[in-house]
Amino acid sequence: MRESLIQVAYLVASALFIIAIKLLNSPRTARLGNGLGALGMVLGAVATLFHQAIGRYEWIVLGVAAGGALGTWMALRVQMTAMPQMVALLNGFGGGASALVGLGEALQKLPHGDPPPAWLLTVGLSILIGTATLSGSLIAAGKLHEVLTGRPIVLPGHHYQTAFWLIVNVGLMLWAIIAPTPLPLWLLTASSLLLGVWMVLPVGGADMPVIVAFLNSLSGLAAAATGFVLQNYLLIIAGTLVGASGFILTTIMSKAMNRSLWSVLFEAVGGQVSAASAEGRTVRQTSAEDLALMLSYAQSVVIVPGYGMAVSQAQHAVKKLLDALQKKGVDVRFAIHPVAGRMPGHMNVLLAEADVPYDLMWEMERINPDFPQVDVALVIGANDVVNPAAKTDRSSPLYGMPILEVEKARTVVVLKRSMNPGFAGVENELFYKPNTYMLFGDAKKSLEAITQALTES
Amino acid sequence: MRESLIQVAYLVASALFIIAIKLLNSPRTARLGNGLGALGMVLGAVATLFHQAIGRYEWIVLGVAAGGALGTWMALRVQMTAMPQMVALLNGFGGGASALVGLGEALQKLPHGDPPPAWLLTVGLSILIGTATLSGSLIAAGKLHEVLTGRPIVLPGHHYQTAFWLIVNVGLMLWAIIAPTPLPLWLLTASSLLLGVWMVLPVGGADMPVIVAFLNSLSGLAAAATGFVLQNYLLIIAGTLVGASGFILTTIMSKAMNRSLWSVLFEAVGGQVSAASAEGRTVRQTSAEDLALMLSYAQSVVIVPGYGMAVSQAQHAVKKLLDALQKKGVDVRFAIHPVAGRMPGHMNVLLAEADVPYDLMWEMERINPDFPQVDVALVIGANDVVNPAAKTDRSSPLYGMPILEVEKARTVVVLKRSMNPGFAGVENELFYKPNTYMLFGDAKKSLEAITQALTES
Amino acid sequence: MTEVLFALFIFMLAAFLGFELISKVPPTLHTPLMSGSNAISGITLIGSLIAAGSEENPLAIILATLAVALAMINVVGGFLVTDRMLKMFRRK
Amino acid sequence: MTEVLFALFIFMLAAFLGFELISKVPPTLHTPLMSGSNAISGITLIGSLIAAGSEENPLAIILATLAVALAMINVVGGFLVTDRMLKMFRRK
Ligand SMILES: NC(=O)c1ccc[n+]([C@@H]2O[C@H](COP(=O)([O-])OP(=O)(O)OC[C@H]3O[C@@H](n4cnc5c(N)ncnc54)[C@H](OP(=O)(O)O)[C@@H]3O)[C@@H](O)[C@H]2O)c1
Ligand SMILES: NC(=O)c1ccc[n+]([C@@H]2O[C@H](COP(=O)([O-])OP(=O)(O)OC[C@H]3O[C@@H](n4cnc5c(N)ncnc54)[C@H](OP(=O)(O)O)[C@@H]3O)[C@@H](O)[C@H]2O)c1
Repeated sequence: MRESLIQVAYLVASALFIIAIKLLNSPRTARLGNGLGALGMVLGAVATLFHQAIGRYEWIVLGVAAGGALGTWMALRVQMTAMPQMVALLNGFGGGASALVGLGEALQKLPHGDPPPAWLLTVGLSILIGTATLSGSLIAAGKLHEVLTGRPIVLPGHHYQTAFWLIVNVGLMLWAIIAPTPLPLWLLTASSLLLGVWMVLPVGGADMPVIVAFLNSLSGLAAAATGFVLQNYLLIIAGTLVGASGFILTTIMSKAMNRSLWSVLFEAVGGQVSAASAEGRTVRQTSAEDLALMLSYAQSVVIVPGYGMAVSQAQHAVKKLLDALQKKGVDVRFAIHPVAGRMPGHMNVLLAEADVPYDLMWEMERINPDFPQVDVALVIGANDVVNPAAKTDRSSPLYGMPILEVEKARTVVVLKRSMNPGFAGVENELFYKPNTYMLFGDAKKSLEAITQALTES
Repeated sequence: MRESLIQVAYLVASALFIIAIKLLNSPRTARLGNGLGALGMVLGAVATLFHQAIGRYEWIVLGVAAGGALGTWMALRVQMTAMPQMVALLNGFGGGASALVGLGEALQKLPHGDPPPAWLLTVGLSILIGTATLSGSLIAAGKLHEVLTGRPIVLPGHHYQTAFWLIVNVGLMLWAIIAPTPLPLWLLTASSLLLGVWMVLPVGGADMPVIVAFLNSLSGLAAAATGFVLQNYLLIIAGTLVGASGFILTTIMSKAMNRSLWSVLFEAVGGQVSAASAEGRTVRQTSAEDLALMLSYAQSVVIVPGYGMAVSQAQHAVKKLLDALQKKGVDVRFAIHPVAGRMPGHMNVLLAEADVPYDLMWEMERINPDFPQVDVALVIGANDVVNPAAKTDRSSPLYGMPILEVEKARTVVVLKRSMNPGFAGVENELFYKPNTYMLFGDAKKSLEAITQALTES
Repeated sequence: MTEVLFALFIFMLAAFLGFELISKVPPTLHTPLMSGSNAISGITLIGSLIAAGSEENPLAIILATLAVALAMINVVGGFLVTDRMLKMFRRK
Repeated sequence: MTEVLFALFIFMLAAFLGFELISKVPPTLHTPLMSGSNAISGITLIGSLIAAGSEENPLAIILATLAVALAMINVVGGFLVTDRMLKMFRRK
């Protein structure tokens, strides 16, 4: 009876997770969705506490208190700009927990009789995926937080080493299935840790978001694998949903960056900060005051934010400029490229943080046809996502990536600090076009100057 | 091992069914989808033949041969216009089979020990839903095929009787759960038959399609319930998918007709052929020759087919008219109302049969804004779906139903046999509008006359 | 009891999936959807096959054979008629 | 073996359902989707709870408690941070 009630709770929790993800498809219902997801989690956890196998609670309380406190602290103090590394870290912890549960269950069951091979396979997968997710995520978070260098770290014969560790892992799994003892499982844990590290090290900073989404998918799959180990359908359902979600995000991002997951993993790109070749060509510069004047006479302004807005934390300054312009009757919209910034939806979150209404944020396909009617396209710390080479230059690594066609606007103004390239490391012809003006300096400072000039005028 | 392989086959079959339904979302892939569904069915059935419980094959061969032959014969000779009753019949047979399997399994298991109540509940549901689907579908098919009258058949105290049979059924299920013997199950079978009949008898002809979709949903749920009885996940998955499908279609249709499922089931409407009140008001008539002239000078013609096109089997004549008009350079489109005809998508199937390309068939929301630019709206045997009372007359039973706004076209021509109303039984003001012309007569004959006049001119 | 519960997980997932899938089917295809999904509901065939091949008692055999026949009509008729319809859909 | 097979049915359904659901999420919400779905993957918490409450051997207890802590960080951190983000989304 008790077991049945727990299963009913798990059934309801599964439904809550599904509804949660369903509600995430609109900004209006997303918060409710997240809340229902949390409710499902609480329901699942509380029901589990009544499981008859549970004999004592002291260690549970310890783990819950420690993890809960740490999680709360992290969630409340993380900066919105540090979201990518936060998500990476959380993915890693989830994966690690799944691996530990899989390993622990196996260590406990092995002494009592011969488990079936199919079950041992799921144990192996749970350990392999979970542990590799943990170590890979730590590396990814380190790179994103710039504790590690953002450049690809490629050791001699790197891909052979990665392949080697993969083969070792498969071998260890086979060993564990044929001769079920703890030893191969421990070894598998260790070598999976290495595999995760090896996998992520050679990935450059610009590709990191794809990796984070990929690790997101893996953390889900690790939970699903653990669900197979425990024969727990709630784990399988929740884990698989997350696995699908991460996989789709990975695909979307790879497409938007015009790369394949394979090339992200194995063909190191990005981070090679090849100092810009000024080559004696000149760009037109403008000043905050001139720009303010230009903006105040514009009818239609489109703001294109990029990674630089995140770096200089300029989102609130952007919002102030928006208010000032709207007060002057200027029509202002935001053009959001799917891979602007460092993770999907990065710009949306930052702008939302600064209270920019989401119906002002236009997706690329929707706004691109409008650029010829736009008076000023204001590019704030974006670079690769507005690089026309993606459309014209077959030799560019960006070639084929869909971009925001700002060059079609009557005037383009770019706010950045220097002529340095963006994360793909390529020159941007946009800056040299006759209708383009550059305003050098930190984006936040420039924006504040513009807004001040606007309100004073 | 054998059992495992069968389960693997079931797993693949489930996936095939899912993919089949996924592919049904576009006309380009739908046929492949249907084929994959059939493949899934063959896979599931063949795998089942290896089940170790099966001791002899003679009865299987007999049933398969008889059913297969009859099914093939029905499928090959049914007219496209008779599709609604065909689907109704098939639903009924599916439901009946599910009920028989559930009943048989229970009769076999009851002598051996006490089955758990939850299982007995699923047996009861399988019998109840399956049998009611069978008898209800037979009545629906009879009404649609005009073997029975299309008018609502309402016995004295009808709804009380329906409620009575429902209560009897619930009581019998409880009895079967408390005292698991064959008797209550047999009684349940009999009284569920009655329930199905009672449920469908009072539904009028116009509401029949909603009932067919509802029975479609029930036949799926019956299969799912039988899946619970047999602990067969393939049955549960396939049955539930069909249950969801039927339910959504029911909802869409009820909405398009501006009714609720409740009112369809319990508030008899339709079929009351209230002879039209000519009231001395006159309509403008036109002739096939005049109409041919009008059409040949038109730039944009929209054809609005309705139930009358199905009745007179005029789809091929429509296609000939289409060809003739296109040859003269007239732009011709079709406007398809979601509940035109007698089942959802009815018009699309008929027109497709006559080789009208599906990209000429426009949905209501898409074509309504275009009517003011249309020269001639040619209404062929449609009535309720173009009745402006739905928008203006609060007292009309159609009020609130979205309609095709043909009255906005420059000229409207209506092809029907008389001033009789459509299935909702209400007058249509459209016929009296100054820009409306009537061409009385059987749709097929009228169309042939028009086409002839067109090609001769 | 827990068997029924496990089956409920399947039911719940299939129900959500069904809603997502079907709500994407355009009205043009609603009739084929109805007859095609109806054919799929004939899956109850596999239950009837086992019964017809394993029952002992004559009445049970007759019921089971009838079930096989009914399910086969549903399956064969459903898929064939759907194919007949879909064959007719073509682009310009 | 058949247990794993039954679980595969669940896996397959959840995978199809996941694809259908996620492909409807607009790009605006991709970051919250990532952190929110990530929180859901912390469901492995319930496995770790049982382990932490039932293991005997000290090493196993330490591993299990660590698993509880890691999973809790994932769950609490994930849902809270997602809520923080979504709270900020508003219409004009
Ligand atoms: N969002 C995703 O999901 C995702 C995923 C994978 C890859 N990526 C990659 O990331 C890139 C995103 O493109 P993006 O256009 O947003 O960024 P970007 O191409 O990386 O360019 C960012 C620009 O911001 C400027 N910048 C940096 N700090 C600044 C500051 N404090 N003030 C003003 N400007 C500053 C930099 O120039 P200065 O140094 O001269 O200031 C730089 O050129 C693409 O290559 C994309 O493929 C994104
Ligand atoms: N499609 C669905 O799924 C569905 C579902 C539920 C209910 N319904 C109901 O069915 C109705 C459908 O509307 P509808 O406009 O298609 O049809 P309708 O309103 O039923 O009208 C059909 C018209 O066709 C004419 N007609 C009949 N036989 C004819 C022939 N041989 N030649 C020429 N004309 C002929 C009839 O007039 P004469 O007798 O004067 O010829 C009649 O007025 C709606 O009330 C709808 O709510 C449909």
